[in-house]
Amino acid sequence: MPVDIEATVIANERLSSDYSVLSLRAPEVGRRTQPGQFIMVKPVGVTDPLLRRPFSVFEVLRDATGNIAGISLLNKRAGRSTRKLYELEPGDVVSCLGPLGVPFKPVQAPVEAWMVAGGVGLAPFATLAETLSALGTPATLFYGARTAGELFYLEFFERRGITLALTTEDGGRPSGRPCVKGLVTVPLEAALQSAGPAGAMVYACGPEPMLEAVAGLAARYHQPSQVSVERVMGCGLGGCYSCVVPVKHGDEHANLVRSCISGPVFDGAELVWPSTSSGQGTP
Amino acid sequence: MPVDIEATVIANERLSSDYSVLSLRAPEVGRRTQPGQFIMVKPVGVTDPLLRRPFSVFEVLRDATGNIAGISLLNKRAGRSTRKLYELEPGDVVSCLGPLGVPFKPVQAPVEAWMVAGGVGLAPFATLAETLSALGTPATLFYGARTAGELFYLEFFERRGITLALTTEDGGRPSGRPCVKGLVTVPLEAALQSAGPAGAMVYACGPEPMLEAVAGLAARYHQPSQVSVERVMGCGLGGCYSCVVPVKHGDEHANLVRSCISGPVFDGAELVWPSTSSGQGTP
Amino acid sequence: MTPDLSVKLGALTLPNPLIAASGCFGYGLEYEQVVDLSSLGGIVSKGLFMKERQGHPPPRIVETPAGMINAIGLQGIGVHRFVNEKLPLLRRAGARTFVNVCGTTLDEYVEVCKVLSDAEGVAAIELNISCPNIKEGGIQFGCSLDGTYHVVSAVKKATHLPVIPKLTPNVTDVASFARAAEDAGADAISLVNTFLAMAIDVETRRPRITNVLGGLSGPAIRPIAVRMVWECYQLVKIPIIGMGGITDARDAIEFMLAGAAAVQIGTQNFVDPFIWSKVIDGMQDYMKRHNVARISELVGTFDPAPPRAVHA
Amino acid sequence: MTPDLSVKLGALTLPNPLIAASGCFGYGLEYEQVVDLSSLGGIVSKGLFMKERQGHPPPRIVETPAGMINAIGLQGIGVHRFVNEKLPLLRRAGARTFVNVCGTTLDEYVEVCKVLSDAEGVAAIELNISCPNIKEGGIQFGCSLDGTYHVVSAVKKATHLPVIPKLTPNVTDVASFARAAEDAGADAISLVNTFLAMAIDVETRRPRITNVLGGLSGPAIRPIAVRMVWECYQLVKIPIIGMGGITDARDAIEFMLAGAAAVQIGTQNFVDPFIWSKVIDGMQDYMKRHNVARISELVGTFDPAPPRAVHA
Ligand SMILES: Cc1cc2nc3c(=O)[nH]c(=O)nc-3n(C[C@H](O)[C@H](O)[C@H](O)COP(=O)(O)OP(=O)(O)OC[C@H]3O[C@@H](n4cnc5c(N)ncnc54)[C@H](O)[C@@H]3O)c2cc1C
Ligand SMILES: Cc1cc2nc3c(=O)[nH]c(=O)nc-3n(C[C@H](O)[C@H](O)[C@H](O)COP(=O)(O)OP(=O)(O)OC[C@H]3O[C@@H](n4cnc5c(N)ncnc54)[C@H](O)[C@@H]3O)c2cc1C
Ligand SMILES: Cc1cc2nc3c(=O)[nH]c(=O)nc-3n(C[C@H](O)[C@H](O)[C@H](O)COP(=O)(O)O)c2cc1C
Ligand SMILES: Cc1cc2nc3c(=O)[nH]c(=O)nc-3n(C[C@H](O)[C@H](O)[C@H](O)COP(=O)(O)O)c2cc1C
Ligand code: FES
Ligand code: FES
Repeated sequence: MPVDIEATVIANERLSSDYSVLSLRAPEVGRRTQPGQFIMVKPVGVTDPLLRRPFSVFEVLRDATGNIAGISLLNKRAGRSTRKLYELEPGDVVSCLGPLGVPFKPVQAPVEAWMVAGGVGLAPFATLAETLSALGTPATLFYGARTAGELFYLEFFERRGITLALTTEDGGRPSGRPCVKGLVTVPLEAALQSAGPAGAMVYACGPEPMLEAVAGLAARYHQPSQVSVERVMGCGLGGCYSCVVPVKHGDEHANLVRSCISGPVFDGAELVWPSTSSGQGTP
Repeated sequence: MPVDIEATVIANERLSSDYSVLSLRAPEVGRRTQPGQFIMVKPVGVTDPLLRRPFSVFEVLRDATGNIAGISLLNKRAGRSTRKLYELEPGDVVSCLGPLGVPFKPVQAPVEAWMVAGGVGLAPFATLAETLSALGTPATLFYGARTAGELFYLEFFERRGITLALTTEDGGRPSGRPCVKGLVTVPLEAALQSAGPAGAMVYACGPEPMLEAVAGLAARYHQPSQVSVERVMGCGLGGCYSCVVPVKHGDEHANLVRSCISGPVFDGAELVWPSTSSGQGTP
Repeated sequence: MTPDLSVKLGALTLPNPLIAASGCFGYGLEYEQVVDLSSLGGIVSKGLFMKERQGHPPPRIVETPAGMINAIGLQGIGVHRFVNEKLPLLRRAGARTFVNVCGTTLDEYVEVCKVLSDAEGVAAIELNISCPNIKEGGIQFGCSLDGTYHVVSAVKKATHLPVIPKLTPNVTDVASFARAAEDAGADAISLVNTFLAMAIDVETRRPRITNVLGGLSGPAIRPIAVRMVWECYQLVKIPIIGMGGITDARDAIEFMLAGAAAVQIGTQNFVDPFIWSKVIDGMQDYMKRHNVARISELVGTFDPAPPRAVHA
Repeated sequence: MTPDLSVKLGALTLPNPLIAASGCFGYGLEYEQVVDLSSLGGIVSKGLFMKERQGHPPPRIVETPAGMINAIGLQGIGVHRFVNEKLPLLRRAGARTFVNVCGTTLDEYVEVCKVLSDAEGVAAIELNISCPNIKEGGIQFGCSLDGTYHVVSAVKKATHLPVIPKLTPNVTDVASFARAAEDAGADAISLVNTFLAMAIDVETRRPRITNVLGGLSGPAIRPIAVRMVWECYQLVKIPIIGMGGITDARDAIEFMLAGAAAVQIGTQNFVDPFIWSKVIDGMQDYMKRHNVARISELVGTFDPAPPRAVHA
C-alpha cells in the first residue's frame, strides 16, 4: 500500500558537489519500506519538470526514542530534478509516493550476502545492510566509485558489521582503508573464485554495464544474483509502460516487463542484456 | 534605455496578508526611473508562469550615503506571480526589465498636484511625491482602500509634505487621521468644486471604474488629468500588441494604442472608456 | 445537499464524469492499491489488439515543456487474456470498464469487438483510431473521413455495446470526423488522443525516444484540446468525452463547459495517482459556489460573449 | 577560429540563423533600444494588409501551461505606412527585414507584394497564409493545397523578392503543403504559425480572450513543431525556417538538426528581449564543443537511429 505524503525536508547534507543525503519527515513511508524499494519524488509546487522521479529509499530514519521518523535519499545530480533536490533546504516540502516495487530478498547464513554498488547505486544497500545485519547474515559491500571522494557512508556499513571491498577508477583511496584501483567487478570476481560451499547471493545496483557484468560473473560462477535496474519511469505504479526491461524465464521468449512493479529488483539470470538480446526492447 | 538585471531581494516586508513591499538591489533601474514608469518582473528560474508581469516602481531606494541602491515594488497578491513575489525571501533573485513606459509629467506651483490612488494604485505615487516635493509643488494624495488596514505608507507621504485625503469603503479609519467613508471620488469632487484659479493636475492610478470616474470628474471641472492604466502586458516593449487601449485625439477616430510604450500614463481626456465607446477595443 | 456528479453517456450512467484515460492506468488493477476503482466514473483499458504485442523498444517517454511524448507502441496482452485475466477482477472491483480497441485491419477491429461483446463486464468500447505511434494502429482510419465512417459502422454492426471512437487531433477539421462518427452510428466520441511530436537530443543528434515520433500529452495540449471539444460540440449531438492535459477540477470543468459530457485524465494520473478524489472535491466545491445542482447542467454552457471586465 | 554562424536561404545570406518572428517584435524599431537590429539574422514585421487594421478588442492574450494564446487580430499600419515610416529606419538600423504579408483575397496578397517590390530594403516576403485568428486572414489559402499553390504562384509572378509562405500547423499533413508551396515556386517556407486554441474562465464561463479562439505559441508546441519541420525536410528541397517555442540555443539547434536552415524566435522574445546574444553565444559554444565549423553543417543531420545508451 503506497502512500503519497508531503514530506518536510529535515536536512540536506551535501556530501560533495554532486551528492547529497536528503532527509525527509515521512514516517508513513519509512514504516512500510523494505530494502530495495523506491519512491516517486517531486518538490511540492513544481510543475516543471512535470513528472516525478524515482529514488531508492536510502536510510529509514529513527528519532531519539527509536521510532521511525522518516527516510533519506542519496541524491546524485544528473539533471533538472536532481539539481532541485540537491538545492532543497530544511523546511521545503517534497511529495513522496511510495514505497514501491519489488524489494530485495534477503538471505541468511550460511549463505553470504555480497552487495555490489557502483556510484549512486549504493542507495538501496543501506537498508539491505540493516536487514542483513539484523539477520546476522555475513555480508560484504563491493563498492566502486570514480574517486575516493565519492565513496560515501563507509562507517555506516562498518558499524553494521559489513566487510568493505572498495575500488576507485583513479586509484585514490579513502583514508585508512584498503582500496583497489579499477572496477568493482575485480574484487567481486576474486571473491567468486574462492566462494565457500554455501555460496553467496550477489546483490547489484549501479550503471547498466556494471549490472550486466555482475550478473554475468555471478552466472559464470554459479551463484544467484538480484539486480536492481534503473529505467526512465513515468509513473512507478504500472500505469504507463515506460519502464520495461526484457526478461526471460527459462527457455521462453523475452518479454518486456514493467520494472516499476515487477522490479526494480530482478533475478540477474532472467534479465536479457543488450549484448545478448536480439534488439527489440534493448535498453 | 531599459536594462534587464537579476536583482537580489533585499527585503520583503509583508504589510498585510495580501500586500508586501519587495525591495530589490537594482541600482541601474533605480537610477533611470522616472515617476510612473514600470518594470517587467519575473522570479529567476521560474518557467511557470511563462511571461513577466508589469509592476510600477514604488520607491527608488538609497543607501546610507544617499546613492541609489535599488527599487521597491508594492506587490498585491492577485494570482500566481504576485503570490510568488509575496513569498520571496531576502537572497532570492528577480529578473527586472526596465524602466519602461511614459512617466507622469510633473507640474509646478501655482498649479497643484492631486494624486488619486485606489488600492494598489498607490504604487506610482511614491516616486511622484518625491519629485513633486523636490519641486515644491503643493500636493494632495486622495487615497482610497477597502479598509483602514489597507491604507499603507501614510507617513511616507506626510514626511514629504503631501496632504492626505483618505477614504475607506467600510468607514474604518487609520489611527489619528481623518478618513471618510466611501469612494475616493467623493473628496476629489469636493476638492474640484473648490479648486483655486491656477487649477490642479489630477493624477490617477487604480481600478478601471475609478479611473473612468476620475477622468470624467476632472473633465467636468475642466482640470487636466494624467491617468495610468493597467492592461495585460505580454512584453512591455511594444512587441506583442496585447496591451492596447482606445485613445482618441480631438475629433479623430479612436485608435488602439499600445499602453506599454504610449502609456501607461495617458491624458485622461484622450482615453475612451467602456461606457462611452462603441465596442471595439473596449477594455 | 451534496451536488449530483452523475452523468449520462447515451445509455450509460456514470456516478461522476471522471474516467481514467487509456494507456495511463494500465489495466486498472495496478491502481487498486491507491484508488477504489468503483469511485471513478470509469476506466479505459490500455489499447488491445487480438494478439499480444511487445510495443516499441525503450526509451519510450520523454518530458517536454508542460507535457510528455510517449511511444509505447501499444504493448498489450491481447483481448483474450484481457477478458480472461483482467475483466473478472475489474468487475469484482466495481469498475466501469471501457475497453480501448485497436486493429491493424477493419476485420481485426470487428473481431476484437465481437470477443468483447461476448464477455461480461464491458461498459463500452472506445475505438482507438487515433494512436499516432504505430503505422498499423488505426490512424489510417482516423485520418480519413471515409475510414472513420467505415470502421465505426462495421463495429456497430458487430456489437451491442456502446461504441465510442477516439479521435485524433492531428487533422485539419476534427469536427468533420466527429460528424462522420456520428453518421456511422457512434454512441459518443472521445477526444483528443495525443499530438504527433518528437524531441531530439542535440548532444547526440539522436531521438529522445527509440520510435523517433510519439504522442504529446499533458497540460501543454490542453488549450488545443478544449478548442476541439468546443468545435465538435457545436456540430454533433452525441456526447463527447473530453481530455488533454486535465490536472484539476478547474481543467475538468473547462472541458465540460466547452461541451464534454465526461472527461478523461491521463498524464496527470502519473504525477498524482491520488488525483481522483481531489478533482471530485474540487468539482463539488465549484458546484456549491456556483449553485449548480447537477454537474451535467454545465455541459456546453460556455458563453462566447466577451470576458467580463478584468477589474472589479 | 570563431564558428561561422552564417546561413543561406536561397539567394539570401544571413549573418546568423536567428530571426525575430512576426507579431513578436513589433516593427523591429521598438526593439532598437535593447538590441542592435543588424546583429540579428533578420526580423519579420508584424503582418501587414493593404490598409490599416485595428485588430480584436482586448484581452488579446492569455497564458497557458508553457505557452500563450494570442488573438491580436493582425492590428497593423498597412503596407504603405510601413514602407514610408518604418522601412527607411529599418534600413538605417541595418536590419534584414522580412515582411509578413496578409490578404483577405488573392488580389490583396498580390497588391501588397507589388508595393513591397517597389520599396527599398525588403529582404523577403513571408506570406502569411496561416493566421488562425481572423477568418479572412488567408487561412483559407493555408488550409487547402490548391489555395496554397495558387496564392504562392500568383505572388511569385508579381514580385522579384524571395517568397516564403508561412505554413499553418493546423492541418493533417503539413509536408504536403510544403510540397505545394515548393511546386508553386516558393523560395523557402516558414513553419509553424500558431495552433488554434482556446481557454475558458470557469468562474465566469466566458472566454479568456475576446476573440474566443486564438493561436497557441511557446515551449508547449515545440515538440509538435520540430516534428513538422522534420517531416517537411524529408519531402522538400527548399530551405525551411523553423519555429515554435524556441527559448535557447539548444532549442534552436534542435530545429536545425530537424532540417531548419534558419529559425525564428517569437514568444521567448517577450520573456527575454535580450535573448539574441545569449542564443548566439550558446550556438558558438555548442559548435566549439562539437567541432562544427559552420552552423549550416548541422541542418538536417538529425540521426533517427535509436538513442545511445542512457547509462555511460
Ligand atoms: C528504481 C530507481 C531508483 C533510483 N534511485 C536513485 C537514487 O537513490 N539516487 C539517485 O540519485 N538517483 C536514483 N535513480 C535515478 C534517478 O531517478 C534519475 O537520476 C533522475 O530521474 C534524473 O532526473 P533529473 O530530472 O535530474 O534528470 P533529467 O534532466 O530528467 O535527465 C537526466 C538523466 O536521468 C534519466 N531520467 C530522467 N527521468 C527519469 C525517470 N523518470 N526515471 C529514471 N531515470 C530518469 C534520463 O534518462 C537522463 O539520462 C533511480 C532510478 C530508478 C529507476
Ligand atoms: C503598468 C502596470 C503597473 C502595475 N503595477 C502594479 C503594482 O505596482 N503592484 C501590483 O501589485 N500590481 C501592479 N500591476 C498589476 C499586476 O501586473 C498584476 O496584478 C499581475 O500581472 C498579476 O499577475 P499574477 O500572475 O499574480 O496573476 P494572474 O494569475 O496571471 O491573473 C490575475 C489577474 O491579473 C491580471 N494580469 C495577468 N497578467 C497580467 C499582465 N501581464 N499584465 C497586467 N495584468 C495582468 C489578469 O488579468 C487577472 O485579472 C500593474 C499592471 C500594469 C499594467
Ligand atoms: C503513456 C501513454 C500511453 C497511452 N496509450 C494510449 C492507448 O493505448 N490508447 C489510447 O487511445 N490512448 C492512449 N494514450 C492517450 C491518452 O489516453 C490521452 O488521450 C492523452 O494522453 C491525452 O490526455 P492527457 O493529456 O490527460 O494525458 C496514451 C497516453 C500516454 C501518455
Ligand atoms: C502575440 C503574437 C502575435 C503574432 N502575430 C503574427 C503575425 O502577425 N503574423 C504571423 O505570421 N505570425 C504571427 N505570430 C506567430 C509567430 O510569428 C510564431 O509563428 C509563433 O508564435 C510560434 O513561435 P514562438 O513559439 O517562438 O512564439 C504571432 C505570435 C504571437 C505570440
Ligand atoms: S513507470 Fe509507469 S509502468 Fe513503470
Ligand atoms: S505589452 Fe507587448 S505591446 Fe505592450
